[in-house]
Amino acid sequence: MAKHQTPLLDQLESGPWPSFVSDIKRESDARHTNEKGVEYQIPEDVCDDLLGVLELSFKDGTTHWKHGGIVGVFGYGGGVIGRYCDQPEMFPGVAHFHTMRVNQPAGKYYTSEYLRQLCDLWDFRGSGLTNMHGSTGDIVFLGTRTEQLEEIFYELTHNLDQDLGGSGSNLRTPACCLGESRCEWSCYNTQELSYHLTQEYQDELHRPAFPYKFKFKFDGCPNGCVASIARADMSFIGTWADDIKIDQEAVQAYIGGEIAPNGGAHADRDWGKFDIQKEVIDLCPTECMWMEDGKLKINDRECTRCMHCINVMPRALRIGDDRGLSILVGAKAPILDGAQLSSMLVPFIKAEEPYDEIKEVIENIWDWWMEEGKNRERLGELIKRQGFQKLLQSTGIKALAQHVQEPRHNPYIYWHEEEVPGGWDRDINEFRKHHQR
Amino acid sequence: MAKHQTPLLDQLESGPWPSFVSDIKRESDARHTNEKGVEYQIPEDVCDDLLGVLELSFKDGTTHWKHGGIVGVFGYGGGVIGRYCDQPEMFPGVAHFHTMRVNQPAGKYYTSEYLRQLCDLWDFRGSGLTNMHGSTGDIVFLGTRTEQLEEIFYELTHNLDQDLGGSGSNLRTPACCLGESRCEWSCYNTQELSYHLTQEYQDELHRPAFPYKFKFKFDGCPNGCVASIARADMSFIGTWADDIKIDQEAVQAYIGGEIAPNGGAHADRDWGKFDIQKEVIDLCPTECMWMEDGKLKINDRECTRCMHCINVMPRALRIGDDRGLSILVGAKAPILDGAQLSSMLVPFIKAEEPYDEIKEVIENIWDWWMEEGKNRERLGELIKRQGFQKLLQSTGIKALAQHVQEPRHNPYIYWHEEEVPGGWDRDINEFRKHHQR
Amino acid sequence: MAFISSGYNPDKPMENRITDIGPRKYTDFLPPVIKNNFGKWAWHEIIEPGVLMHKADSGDEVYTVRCGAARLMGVHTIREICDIADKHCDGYLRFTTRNNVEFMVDSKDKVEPLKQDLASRKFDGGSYKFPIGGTGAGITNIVHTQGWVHCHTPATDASGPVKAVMDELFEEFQQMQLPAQVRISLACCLNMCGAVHCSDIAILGYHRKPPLVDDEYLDNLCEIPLAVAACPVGAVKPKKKEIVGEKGDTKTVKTVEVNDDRCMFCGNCYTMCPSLPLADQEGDGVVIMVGGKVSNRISAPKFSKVAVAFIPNEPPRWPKLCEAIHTILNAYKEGARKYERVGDWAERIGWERFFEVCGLDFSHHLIDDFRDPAYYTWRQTTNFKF
Amino acid sequence: MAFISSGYNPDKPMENRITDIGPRKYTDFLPPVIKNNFGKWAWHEIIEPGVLMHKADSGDEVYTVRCGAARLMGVHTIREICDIADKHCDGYLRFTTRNNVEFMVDSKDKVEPLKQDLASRKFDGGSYKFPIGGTGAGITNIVHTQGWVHCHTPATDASGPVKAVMDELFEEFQQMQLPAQVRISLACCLNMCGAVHCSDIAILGYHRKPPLVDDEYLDNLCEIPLAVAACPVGAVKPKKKEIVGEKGDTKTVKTVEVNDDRCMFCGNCYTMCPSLPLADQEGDGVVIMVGGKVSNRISAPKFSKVAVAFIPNEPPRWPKLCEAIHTILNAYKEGARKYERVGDWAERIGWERFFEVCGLDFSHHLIDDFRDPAYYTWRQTTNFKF
Ligand code: SRM
Ligand code: SRM
Ligand code: SRM
Ligand code: SRM
Ligand code: SF4
Ligand code: SF4
Ligand code: SF4
Ligand code: SF4
Ligand code: SF4
Ligand code: SF4
Ligand code: SF4
Ligand code: SF4
Repeated sequence: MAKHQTPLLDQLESGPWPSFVSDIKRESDARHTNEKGVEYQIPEDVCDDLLGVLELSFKDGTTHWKHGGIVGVFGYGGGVIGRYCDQPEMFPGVAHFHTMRVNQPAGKYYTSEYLRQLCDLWDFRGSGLTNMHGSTGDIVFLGTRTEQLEEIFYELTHNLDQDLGGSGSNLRTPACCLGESRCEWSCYNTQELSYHLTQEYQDELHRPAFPYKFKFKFDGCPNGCVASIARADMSFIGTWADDIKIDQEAVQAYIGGEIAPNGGAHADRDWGKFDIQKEVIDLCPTECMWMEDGKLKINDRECTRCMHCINVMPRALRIGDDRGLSILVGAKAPILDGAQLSSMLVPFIKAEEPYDEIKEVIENIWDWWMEEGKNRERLGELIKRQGFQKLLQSTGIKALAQHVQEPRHNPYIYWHEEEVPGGWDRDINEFRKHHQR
Repeated sequence: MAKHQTPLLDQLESGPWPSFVSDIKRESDARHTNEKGVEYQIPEDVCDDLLGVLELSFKDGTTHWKHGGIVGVFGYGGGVIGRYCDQPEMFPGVAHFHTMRVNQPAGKYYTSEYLRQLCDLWDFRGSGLTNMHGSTGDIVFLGTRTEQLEEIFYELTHNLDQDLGGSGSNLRTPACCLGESRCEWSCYNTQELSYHLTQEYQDELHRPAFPYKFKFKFDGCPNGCVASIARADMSFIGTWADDIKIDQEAVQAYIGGEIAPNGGAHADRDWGKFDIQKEVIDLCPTECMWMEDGKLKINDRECTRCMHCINVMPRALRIGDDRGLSILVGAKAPILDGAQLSSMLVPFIKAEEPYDEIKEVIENIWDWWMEEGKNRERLGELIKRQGFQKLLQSTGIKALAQHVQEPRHNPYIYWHEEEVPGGWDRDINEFRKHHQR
Repeated sequence: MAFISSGYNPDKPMENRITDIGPRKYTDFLPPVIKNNFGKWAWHEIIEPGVLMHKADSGDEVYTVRCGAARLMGVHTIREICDIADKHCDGYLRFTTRNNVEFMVDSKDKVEPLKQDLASRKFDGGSYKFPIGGTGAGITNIVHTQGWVHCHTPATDASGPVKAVMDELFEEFQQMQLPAQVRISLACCLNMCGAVHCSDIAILGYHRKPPLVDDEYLDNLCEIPLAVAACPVGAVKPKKKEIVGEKGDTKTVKTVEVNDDRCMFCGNCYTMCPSLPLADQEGDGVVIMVGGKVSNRISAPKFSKVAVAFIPNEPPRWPKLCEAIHTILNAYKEGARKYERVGDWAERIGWERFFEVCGLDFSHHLIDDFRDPAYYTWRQTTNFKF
Repeated sequence: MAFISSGYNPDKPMENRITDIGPRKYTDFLPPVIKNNFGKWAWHEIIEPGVLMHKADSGDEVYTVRCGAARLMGVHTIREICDIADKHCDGYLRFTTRNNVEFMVDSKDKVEPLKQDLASRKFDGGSYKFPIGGTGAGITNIVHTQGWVHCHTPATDASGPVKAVMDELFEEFQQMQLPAQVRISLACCLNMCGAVHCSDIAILGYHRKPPLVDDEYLDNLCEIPLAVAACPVGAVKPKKKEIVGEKGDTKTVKTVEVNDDRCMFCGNCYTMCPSLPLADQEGDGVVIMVGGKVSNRISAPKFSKVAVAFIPNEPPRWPKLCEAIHTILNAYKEGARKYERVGDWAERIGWERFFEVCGLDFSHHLIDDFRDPAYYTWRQTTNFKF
């Protein structure tokens, strides 16, 4: 019989969507059965107590977790989130219930072999429960006790060749869309850049020396499948500088209805016959497409590479060949001064190993932020506080019209003394010779 | 020969556009000639010295006017802007050079008889120079001496039945578009409302009791010919609540090319044959128009009354019959915190004498602003500082989706204690029973 | 010149005093055809540039001839306007909200004589007194402010640049060849009395040197706390200073200190305190802003955006200013669609393209850095044009 | 349970220590067909809901079957995933950025057996373990956060409401009938670990009672200056108080005072100081935000807007929340055009109409009052719908 009655949670076992309650119960049962005879290093009833404390929250509508103390592994300032239950007597199995963030492989491909290794380790030394994956991207080991942290870290690094991810005021675990591995639209190798920079900046990832957290995310194209523009202090988003490639035959096949539009994404509803004018040309935000003599034409100079036409006709239109990425900066959640999306900093840059140019931008930004950022001030907030101009100065990037959606509408322009003929040194008495009081 | 050499200004006499330099010179000449034998009450060479001081500014690139002292007429806190020259010895004629603001008639219609009276008075007691009109709307008498202020006021009120306009921290001279007097689109009598409120609030106009200036402007329709939405603390803009009236025959006449579109406003260039689809239907921002069986149809429920179709086809489309106005509030120039356009407060209100409902809105706003506004804080700034909700509270207006262009994107919602079950009074010890430290 | 009393008695200011009577009632001034058809107009037509015809439900017509004017006008010019009104219009006339003069007649045959009369009148210097135009899809009169003619805070003149620009664009005033109406305004300082913040093209006087501090006199002429509070960026701080006075004496004065590096030259401190002048021949000049509008037609009203950060003052004819405006206008004329206002055009093609087709430089000055809303003007999308 | 050492020696932590090795390299984990065609994909097709086919330039094909998952999963479920991968996919699999599981096979004939295997697996409680779907113009997995399962600051649970909502919308997960993709996210507090600020539909945990102050312990547990600085609206102030301790003794403590009327319940003070708890059964609940997006397709990425100011927590199945979301989704499904995201639809019809067609109340809570940018969300035009 279950350790705790969970009538409320039990109601979440029905319904088609995978039930996390069933999953936790499965884990609980498995621990009690213990077929493999694992010598559990944390209480066998950890899952039962988790269900118990959660049921209590369902009943009283509040959380029963306290702030985490400072727990972690030696020499690292991140990778572990401490967590303690506020009713440890009722739920001793989860009295300590720290999470560990394990740095996921770029693009989140796995072999079953490797995943099983993770499972064995976590079954043995933790709750057996995970998040696959955390919002930042990590594999999240959900719940273990303080004394297991170093042990797990040791086994991870020695046996699995695997490091922890980030937490605290440091570089957070970078994440990317699957990019070139399985997407025809990827303008650079998102996985490689993510991996490369993760390795390059291991020190920044593990040892908090920043004013606050800092996130990298890598989207292969403007579709934004890893949502970098909303969730990363630096968003690397693929784009191209030359023309969209058109296969006119395939265009005709779309028009003729031989190929379903948008890769068949709307297949379950009758939207009527595909209408290239209505569905592509009229929706192009820059109005740079038209049909001429039965051919689709694009004025690529006016195209902003929004992806719409390509998304609708993947077999007819392909991204250009002169590929690279845009760097946008400053996205963050609303705390404190309101949410931000990332803002354009580098409209186009090549993404080629060893990525020196990209690293230069990163490091210039970090230098500035570490110098000027206040405690718990995200990059986006610093940019707002000191102005976009300071960001440009610190990165040595020239102001471009591409930096703005529109020029300023207030005329409160700062001029520097050097920019103004004669400088600012003036003499009031000289002035008063021509302008009496 | 001219009193001062003005080689720079003289260059502004050529060219087709009416030359203000020529105009001042004309005035200067006339004063010296003095055909009518006027006993000028301020120096005869006032215009010469104005040209002189202006030439000096053209030479040295700076103004030669000082801050005005507090000059005015007894009992009024506005209507006069004091002004003194910072080189009075060089230009004694303009040593004092105060302006007087004369409240223009609504819609700026005049009889020559009345204008001549103004001219005679100003020729006699002032510089003879005016601005027809100031940016707020007044007739601006440009330049007289302190001792003439009361005399001019006396003559204005006694002989011309005419009062001064506003300046300082009070209601400023209201202004309106010509409205029903000569425009088919006016949704209310802008002149009447402007006149009525000017009379109603004479005290507020003349005796500064406000935190700062306050402006009313009245546009008869959303075309905004007096720019009220950009220039008035309260903008009254005509609109209607029922359907646009369509004359299908006239629609056909436009389509057939018998009537020039937009009242002929584009006549001097060949824009090709009028295309109702391209020029009207496709440009309708709500896409609520279409042709059906050769008839123009409008889904008026979706129409936002932007005026475009009516502007293009004034003979085919006319504004609805259920007319009134919207009240928007808070427009101002950028000093201090950035410019504002007026924001929607009352989407629709009838404009019928005695306008009691409108006055209620006005007075509620003033009460709030006078209570809460800081010194030199415009209404728009107060709304920003205390929030739109406070504006709604103070005017007793219910929040509507029409008040916003979009709902808030930050979730920082203020709740009042009354709105939250159980209120805010809680006991930490009670809490700690369920949540240990 | 002997003082002539109006009847006002300074010793008894309240005697016979008339106050709070407001303006004259507008109905006193309406021409008969207007009065008769008030609120009953059916439609209108611009029969040629500068000439409007309004048709009433009654069938009546009123023909309006609109003329440009330097709104700075002497009483002799106003009397001349009255003469014209008497001669052609039964003594009625009006001014528009953009300072044009409108002469109205009640039948078509009266239009031609009126027009000829107007067109024939010129100032001695050669300029038209009453150029006809300013209607429809063209340029109309420039709304402007006082400048060096009357104000203490300008960073440029008003009437001068307006005359220069209107000469430059005069053709567009007399014809209707633009995609839509283009409204130009000028304000000689940031106070923006011309409300240039919502104009298709705006000319704005701008200082670029922080205020001088007239230490010796400041405390006498200003309320220090007000001067301090006036600064939107907190650049003004109270300060005690030891100074050498005009007469060579050393003394300690209460004054203020300006943090030059923070100042963005708004002049608000000077508005509150005459001992903080900003004006400077080299520092002052104009900013060009573009793309604002006021009407709700198709798109919502919008602010003008800074397109040229600075052009020096070049009296008497401000050639660089005129050229820049004409270039922008030509690019608009060529690139915009029928009915498309300047701002809508710039947004459609993208501001990066706007700068290109206008041949204007983009510089860091044009990137917003004023308070939180600045963020919303930066580019939070990968969608851009090369 | 006996402690078993990994080999780690707490007395010599640096002995044999391995650090800074980073994650495993992604190339170790790529299935052969992916590795062979890396960077050389030509096009793709969704052959049915949940099944993608990517075609390489080489002619190779990879078929991907996507399954929903509660991302909170135990090792036994993960091992089951591994079993499936071993059985059908040569031991390879991946997770998507929205926590779905993807099984890939290199030829079409392998798809059907894989699908059947997946669809056949259910938890004892009856729910699917691996429901197929989440592609194209439908609903996919909800990105979410910890909630009552692990965090100290939530105002709602995460896994619970997610399960309830996904059950409610399950059909839309398995079919592609919507105008465009609809991305739902949940964050259990304003920290927004789910980054819900740019989702088509966002569920956000929200407190509505100001923090309690645990006066007696605060100074021991918190850095008072940090707690004070944490408040974005300055509602927290340091304070000395005389209190009666738990044991009945009177003493003076250093603590803080919260100005309840200023507080907007963001919880940032609690993040910095455990002695300022906000959680409350009646006060806490969820906000629904709508219309955000991340892609740059057609329109720029945009923030979600608050559409429902508050819905109380109703565990275990949050019925009002589910109903509200379903209603919004249905209105969207009915009213939007093909390819039109939720936010673009709401903007096209106007937010006033959005509230009407969704049958949602508009209240003052939805009007922005947070700092200067609030102004830009009010309506500065006369253009509105009745
Ligand atoms: C585990 C995770 C949620 C999840 O269930 O997936 C998470 C959990 C926490 N986040 Fe987060 N954040 C997680 C991704 C995010 C994201 C999303 C992202 O990275 O893409 C965001 C929004 C993006 C951003 O960074 O702005 C996010 C924005 C925050 C914030 C607000 C930061 C801000 O600048 O606005 C806080 C507050 C703080 O730092 O004190 C926060 C704080 C926290 C803390 C540490 C609570 C705290 O105040 O100490 C949470 C610990 C919960 C726990 O007990 O496990 N978390 N947090 C995510 C990390 C897992 C991983 O490593 O993969
Ligand atoms: C005369 C006039 C300009 C003109 O040439 O037409 C004018 C002239 C002055 N304005 Fe203005 N304003 C004039 C219309 C405006 C307008 C336009 C309008 O009313 O439609 C505005 C912008 C709209 C607005 O109110 O925001 C305007 C915004 C200002 C401001 C900024 C106020 C603000 O809240 O941002 C100031 C500064 C101040 O009040 O100290 C100002 C201040 C001034 C002062 C009094 C200078 C000062 O700081 O003391 C100027 C006196 C000039 C002089 O010596 O004659 N004036 N002022 C306009 C009044 C004539 C009339 O009564 O018809
Ligand atoms: C006379 C005047 C009103 C007054 O009370 O004095 C007036 C009169 C008319 N306006 Fe206006 N507008 C007048 C200032 C304005 C202003 C205010 C301003 O410029 O400061 C605006 C807003 C400007 C803006 O949006 O920035 C204005 C925006 C319009 C519009 C909207 C045009 C647009 O494309 O956005 C129309 C509709 C149209 O032109 O089709 C319009 C239409 C009209 C009509 C056709 C109305 C009618 O049926 O009689 C009038 C003749 C138009 C013409 O001249 O081509 N009127 N009109 C003003 C003449 C000013 C001048 O001397 O040039
Ligand atoms: C697998 C995944 C990437 C990954 O590295 O894991 C992915 C894969 C694909 N995305 Fe995505 N997207 C994935 C998350 C996203 C996200 C991120 C998110 O939702 O958090 C976005 C941005 C969402 C937003 O805008 O709010 C995203 C916005 C798109 C779009 C733009 C759609 C739009 O209408 O705005 C496309 C283009 C399309 O669908 O035509 C796209 C297209 C695609 C294509 C067709 C790319 C390709 O050629 O293979 C892939 C299959 C689409 C499908 O499932 O229908 N993908 N895609 C992610 C699957 C998540 C899931 O399990 O459901
Ligand atoms: S972001 Fe672009 S490249 Fe990356 S998976 Fe999505 S569509 Fe493909
Ligand atoms: S990518 Fe977008 S902007 Fe470019 S042509 Fe296609 S639809 Fe138009
Ligand atoms: S605002 Fe409207 S009513 Fe007034 S003059 Fe202009 S078009 Fe006519
Ligand atoms: S007034 Fe504007 S919104 Fe209404 S039908 Fe005409 S064009 Fe469309
Ligand atoms: S804009 Fe400035 S300088 Fe010009 S009149 Fe107004 S206050 Fe004076
Ligand atoms: S000019 Fe403006 S910014 Fe500069 S010190 Fe004066 S008030 Fe401050
Ligand atoms: S959103 Fe808030 S409550 Fe939820 S996991 Fe993140 S910090 Fe914790
Ligand atoms: S919850 Fe937020 S607003 Fe309220 S006191 Fe704490 S920090 Fe301040």
